[in-house]
Amino acid sequence: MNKFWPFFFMFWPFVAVVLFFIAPSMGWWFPSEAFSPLGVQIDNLFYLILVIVSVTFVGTHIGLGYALWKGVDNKAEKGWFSHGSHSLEVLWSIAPAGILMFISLYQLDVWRTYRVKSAYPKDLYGVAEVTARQFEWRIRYPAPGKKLQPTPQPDDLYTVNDLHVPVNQPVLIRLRSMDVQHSFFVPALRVKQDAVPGTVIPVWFEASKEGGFDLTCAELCGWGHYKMRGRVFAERKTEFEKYLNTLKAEQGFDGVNKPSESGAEIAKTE
Amino acid sequence: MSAVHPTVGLSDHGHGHAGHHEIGFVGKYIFSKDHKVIGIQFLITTLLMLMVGGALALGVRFQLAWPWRAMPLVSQLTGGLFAAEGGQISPEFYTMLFTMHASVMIFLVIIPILAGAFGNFLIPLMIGADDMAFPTLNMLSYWFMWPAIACFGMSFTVNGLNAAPANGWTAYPVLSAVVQAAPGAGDAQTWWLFGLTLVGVSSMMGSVNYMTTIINMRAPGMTLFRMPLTIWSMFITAILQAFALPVLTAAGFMLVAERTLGFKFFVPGNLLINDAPATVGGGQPLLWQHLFWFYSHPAVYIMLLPAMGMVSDMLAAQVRKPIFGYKPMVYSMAAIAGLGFIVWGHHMFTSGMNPALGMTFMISTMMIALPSAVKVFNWIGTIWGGKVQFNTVTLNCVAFVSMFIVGGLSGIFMAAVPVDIYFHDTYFIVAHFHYVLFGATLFGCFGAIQFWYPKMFGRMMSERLGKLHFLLSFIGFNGTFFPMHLLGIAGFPRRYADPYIHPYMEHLMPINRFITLCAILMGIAQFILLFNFAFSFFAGKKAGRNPWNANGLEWSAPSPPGHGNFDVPPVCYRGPYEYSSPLSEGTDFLMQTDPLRHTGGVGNAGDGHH
Amino acid sequence: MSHEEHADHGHLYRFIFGLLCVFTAVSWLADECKEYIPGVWLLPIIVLGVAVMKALCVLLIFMHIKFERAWKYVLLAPTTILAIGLPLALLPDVGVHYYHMDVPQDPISDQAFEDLEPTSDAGHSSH
Amino acid sequence: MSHSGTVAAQPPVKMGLAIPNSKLCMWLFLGTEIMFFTAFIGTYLVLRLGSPGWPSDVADTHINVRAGGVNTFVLIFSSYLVVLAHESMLKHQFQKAWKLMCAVLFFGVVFLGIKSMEYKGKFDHDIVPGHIAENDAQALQKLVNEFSKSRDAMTNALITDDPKSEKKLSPAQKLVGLPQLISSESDTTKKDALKALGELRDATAQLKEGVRKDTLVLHTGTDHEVNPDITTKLEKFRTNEHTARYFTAHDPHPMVYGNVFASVYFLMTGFHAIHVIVGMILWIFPILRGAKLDASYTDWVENSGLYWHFVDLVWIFLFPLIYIVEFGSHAV
Repeated sequence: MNKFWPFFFMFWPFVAVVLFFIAPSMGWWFPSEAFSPLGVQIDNLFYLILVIVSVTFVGTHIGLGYALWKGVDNKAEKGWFSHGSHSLEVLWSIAPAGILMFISLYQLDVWRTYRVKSAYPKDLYGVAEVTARQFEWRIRYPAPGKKLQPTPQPDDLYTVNDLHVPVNQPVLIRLRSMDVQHSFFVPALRVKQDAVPGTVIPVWFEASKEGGFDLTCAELCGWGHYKMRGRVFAERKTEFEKYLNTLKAEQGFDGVNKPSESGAEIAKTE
Repeated sequence: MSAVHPTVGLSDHGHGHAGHHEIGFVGKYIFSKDHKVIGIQFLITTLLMLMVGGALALGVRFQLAWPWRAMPLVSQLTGGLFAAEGGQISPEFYTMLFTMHASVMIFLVIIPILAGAFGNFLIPLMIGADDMAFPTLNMLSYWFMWPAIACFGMSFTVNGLNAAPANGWTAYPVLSAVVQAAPGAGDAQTWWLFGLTLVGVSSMMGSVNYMTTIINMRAPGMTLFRMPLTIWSMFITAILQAFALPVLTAAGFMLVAERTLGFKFFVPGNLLINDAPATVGGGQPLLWQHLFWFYSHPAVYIMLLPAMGMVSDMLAAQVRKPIFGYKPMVYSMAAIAGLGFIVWGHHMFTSGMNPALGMTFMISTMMIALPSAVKVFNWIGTIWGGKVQFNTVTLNCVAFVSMFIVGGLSGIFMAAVPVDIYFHDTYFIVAHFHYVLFGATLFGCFGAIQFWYPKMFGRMMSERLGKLHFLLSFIGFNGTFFPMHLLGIAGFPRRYADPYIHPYMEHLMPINRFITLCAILMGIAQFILLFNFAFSFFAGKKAGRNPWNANGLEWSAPSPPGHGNFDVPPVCYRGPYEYSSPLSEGTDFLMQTDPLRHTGGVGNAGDGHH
Repeated sequence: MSHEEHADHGHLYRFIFGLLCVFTAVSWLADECKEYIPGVWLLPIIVLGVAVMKALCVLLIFMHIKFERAWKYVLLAPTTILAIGLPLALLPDVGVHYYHMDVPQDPISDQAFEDLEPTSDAGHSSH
Repeated sequence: MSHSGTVAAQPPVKMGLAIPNSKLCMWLFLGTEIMFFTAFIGTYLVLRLGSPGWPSDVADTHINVRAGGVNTFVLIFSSYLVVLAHESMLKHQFQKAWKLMCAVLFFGVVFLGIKSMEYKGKFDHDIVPGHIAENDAQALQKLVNEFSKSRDAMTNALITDDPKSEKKLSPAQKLVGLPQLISSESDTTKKDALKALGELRDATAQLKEGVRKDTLVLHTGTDHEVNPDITTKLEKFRTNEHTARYFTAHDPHPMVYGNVFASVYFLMTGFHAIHVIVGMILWIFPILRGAKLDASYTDWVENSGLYWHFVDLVWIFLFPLIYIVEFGSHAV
C-alpha cells in the first residue's frame, strides 16, 4: 500500500503521454495541417518544443516518482543529510539555460518573417482591407486591376465575412477595427493578429492549398464574440479575378446600366 | 522579560507579553488586530469565495458542454434569475460568468489566500515576532477586502441581476472603456474597477506591512539566510505587490475616468460603437494592455511564489531532509521576481506590438523558465534520499511540484512567439494557467491548510478526509485541465459562448462534456475540504506544539498561540531545515530555537555534509 | 535611532533651499526665452536636467537620503530602474508607432500614412 | 529560557535596520507612490510623443507658467519649512516646530488656491476632457450645441409653463408663441429680454443651418482667423444684458489631441493635489496638539515630512513636463 502513492504520481504522466499519442488519431489535434509555408514552420517549431518538453516532463516525473518510491521505503534511521550540491545546481542551471536559449534563437527567424515589415516577402499582393466590427468582418477589395488604396475609393468592392485570396501567393491585408479590439484568426493558416482600433496593421499570409478556411475572432469583443464567423477562400488566380469581376457586376449595377469591364469607366460615370 | 526580547523598543505598539488587556468579543474575533485572527479571517473568506468562483466556473463549463441548454437545478432554483429566458445561459451572461470567475478567483481567492491568509498567519510566527509591525493597518487590509467584495457584488446587481462586467478580467479597452460596447456592463464595469482598486489598497497595505515586519521584526538570531523559504517568498511577493500594483491602480483610475468623466486615454477617435456617438480623442488601446500586464504578469508570481515557499517548508518537514539548495531556492525566487517585471509583453504577442519589443519579451520570458526549473530540480533533490511520509500534506506538495512542471513546460510553447501566434487566446492558455494557478498554487494551499491547521486551531485535520479530498481534486483537476491542451491545439478559442457554430470545432463537444463532468467532480470534492475544515475544528485530534516534528519557530509556540504568540521569546540559532542532522540525537529534527546544539545554520549549495 | 549624525544642518538646508530657488528660476528663464533655444530637444533636456538636479537636492538633503545607511540603495535602486523602465517599455508601442495610426484628427497625416503599400502587382495580372 | 554556557555567541538583539518601523514603512510606501506617479507620468510622456499633434500653444492650452512657477516655489519653500520643523522637533523646540508646521499648512492652502485658480481658467475655456473639439467640424457642432443649450435655458427661464396646464412644454414648443408674447408684453425690460431671446433663437437657427448645409466655415481669410460671423454673434450675446446670464457658448477652438492633453493634465495635477491634501491632513495631527506637542511626535513629523517632500518631488517633475516642455511640432 505504501507504494500506491509513488505509483499514482508516476501513473498520470504516463496517461498524459498516451493521451497525446492517441490524440491526433482521435481528431483532437490541429484542425488541419498548416496550409501555409509559415504555418508549416510554426508547426515544426511546435513539434520541436513538444519533443523537448515531453522528454523533460517524463524525465522529471520519473525522477520525482523514483525519489518518492525510494523515500517511502527508506529503512535508514534518518534521511540523507544534505544541504545541496553546488555542481548539481550549476549543471541544472546551465543545461536548461542552453536549451531555452536555443529555442529562443531558433524561432526568431519565423517571428521576423511574420511580423517585421522589412522582412515581409517582396512580392506581396495587397488583396483587401479587412475591417472588424461587432460582430462581423467587413472586407474591401480594390476594383479589378487596381491597387488597394489606404482610403476607400468609389469603385471599391465590398463583402462581409467572405475573404477571397489567390492561392500560392503571399497576400497582404490591411487589418483594422471599427469599434473594439478583435483578432483575425485563421487556424488552418496559423495566422492570428489583433485588430487594434485606431491602427492599421498589415498582415501577410500565403495559402498553399485551395479551399475555404474558417476565420474566427480570437480576442474578446463583446457578447457576440463567438459568432464572428468568416471564411477565407484561397483560389486560383483566374478564379479570384472572376470572383472580383462578379462582385463588380453585382455592386456596380445601378439598376439601369451594367458596369463595363473597366473600372475606370465606373469612376467616370459617377 | 528576557534580555533578548525580540522586539524590545522596536514594536510601535505597546503591549508586552505580560498583562493581556481584556478585549471584547468584537475586538478579539471581528475587528481583531491579532495577525492570527486576521489570517484565519482571510482564510475562511477566501475559501468561501473559492466556492463562489467555482460555481461561476461550473456555469461556464455547463454552457460549453451543453450549449443553450437550461441548467438543471440551477435554473429552477433561481427561477431563471441569472440567465436568459427559459433558464439557459445567454451569450451576454456567459461573458459575465467567465469575467467574474476570473476576477473572483484571482482577486478574492488566490491573492488573498496566499498573502492575506498564510502571509498574515505565518510571517510573525515564523520570524518570531509577537505581531505584525502595524496591527491596525493589518486589520484594515482585511476589512478593505469587504468593500471590494461588495463592489464585485454590486457589479453583479447594479444594473439588474442579469448584468455584470462582461469584458474579461483583463478589461481591455475599447470594449471596457465605452459603455455602449458591452451591453449590461454599464455601471457594473465601473463598480468592478472600484473593487479592483480596493483589492489593490488592501494588498498594498498588506505588502508594506509584511516588508516592514520581515525586515525589522525578526527574532534575535533570525538572519536573512536563516529565514524559512515561506518568509522569503512572502517577502519577495510583497516587493512585487508593492511595486507593480500601483501601476494597475493608476491604470484603473484612468479607466474609471474614461468611463465616467469623459477622459481620453485608451479610446482613439472616430470609432462607431453600437448606438454611441462617434468617439473623439486620441487615446491608444495598447497603453492599457501594457499598464495592465505590468501589474498582472508579476501578479502571476504573486499568485505562485508564496505557494512555492510554503511547499518547500512542508516538503522538507515531510521527507525529513534539509531543503536541497536553500540559497539557490532563494536566488531563484528573487530571479523570478526580477524577471517577472520584464516579461509582461508575452501576453501581447499578437496584440500588434512592436516586433522588436516582442523579441525582447520573448527572450526574457524564456529565461524566466530557468529559475523555475532550478526550483523543480531542487524539490526533487529534497525528496531524494528522504524518508517520505505519505500524508495529505505530502500528497498536496508532490501534486504541487508535478502540476507546476506541467504548467511551466506548457508555458514554453507560449513563450515561443511564433507558436504563440497560433496558441494565443486558445484553450492551451487556459490549460496552462490553470495548471499553474490551480494545479500548483491551490494544491499548495490545500497542503498548507492541512499543515498549519493544528497551529491555527490546536487540532489536526482529518487525514482520511484530507486524502479523499486530495484524490478527488487531483483526478478531477487533471481530467478537467489536461484535455484543454488538446482543445487548444485544435484551435479552440477562449471565451466562446458557443464554439460549435464553427465547423472545425464541432467534433470537440464530447471532450468538453468530459471536461465538464470532471469539473463537477472537482467542485464536489471541495465540499469535503470545507467539511473537513469545519469538522476538525470541533472533532479533530488535539495537537501539541509541534505535531509534525518540524523546525520552524512557529512550532515552538503553543497551538493555538495566544495573544503575543510566544510564551517564551524565541531566539533563533540555526536555519529552518536541519532535519536528520547528525547533531540531533534521538530525534531527526533540530528546532531553530533549540540552543543546546549550536550549529552553523543553513548550509549553502556545495557545503553540504555528504 | 540616533539622530546625532544629522544634528545640525541648518546651514546646509538654507543653502539647498537657495539652490532650489535658483534652479526654479533657471527653468522659468528657459521657458521665457524658449524661442531662442535651438532644436527640438535642447529645451526639454535643460528643464528636465534642472528638474533632476532639484529632485536630487530634495531627495539627498531634505529627505536625508545622504545621511542614511546602505538600505537606501536596496530600496531606491529597483524603484528607480522600474520607474525609468516602464515609460521606456511603453515607448516602442505607444510613444512611436510601428504600424500606422488612423488619425481622424489630423487629415494631413492621414494621407501620408501608408508606407507599406503593396510593392508590386506580382501575381496579379488582370491587364 | 535557558542559555547554557555552551552557546558560543549570543545572537544580536536587534535584527533588521536601525530605523523605526514607521519610517521604514513610509519609505516603502513612497516606493509604491513612485510607481503610482510613474504610471501617470509615463502615460503622459508616451501619449504625447505618440500623438501626431499636441496642443502646446499657450493660447490653446491656457497653461500659465507663472502660476506653475509660483506653485513650485511655494512647495519648495514649504519643504524647507518642513525640514526646519523636523530639526526643531529634534532640538525639542516644540513651539517653533508648531509654528513652522502651521506655516507649512498655510502654504499647502496657497498651493491649492493657485491650483484651483488654474483649474477655473481651464473650466472657463471649457478645456475639459471629453468637451474639446478636435477639428473644425466638431468645433462648429459644439458651437451649435452650446447655442441651443443657451437658447433653451433662456427660454425656460423667461417663458414659464402655464400653471393651469398639466402638460409641460418643451423649449421649442414655447418658442412658437414668442412673437405673440413680445407683442402682448407690457413690461419693457421683459419685452427687450424676449426680443433678445428671439435674436438668440434666430442666430442658433442660422448656425445650425450653416452646419447642416456645410456652408459655415470656422476659419476665414488668409490669416486663418475665426469666422467674423461667429465672433460677432458670440460677442453680441455675451455683452447683451439680457442674454449674458444664460449664454454659455465658448469661443470655438479646435485643438488636435486636446482631449488627451486635458485628460493627462487633470489626471496628473489632480492626483498631485489629492496628495497635497493628504499631506496637509498629516500635518493637522501634530498641529492639533498645540502647546502639548512633545517628542512623541518626532517620528510623525519626520515621516509626514518625507511624504511632503515626495509630493514636492513629484511637482518638481510635473512643473517642467506640463508647463514648459515642448517636443517641437511633430504633427506632420
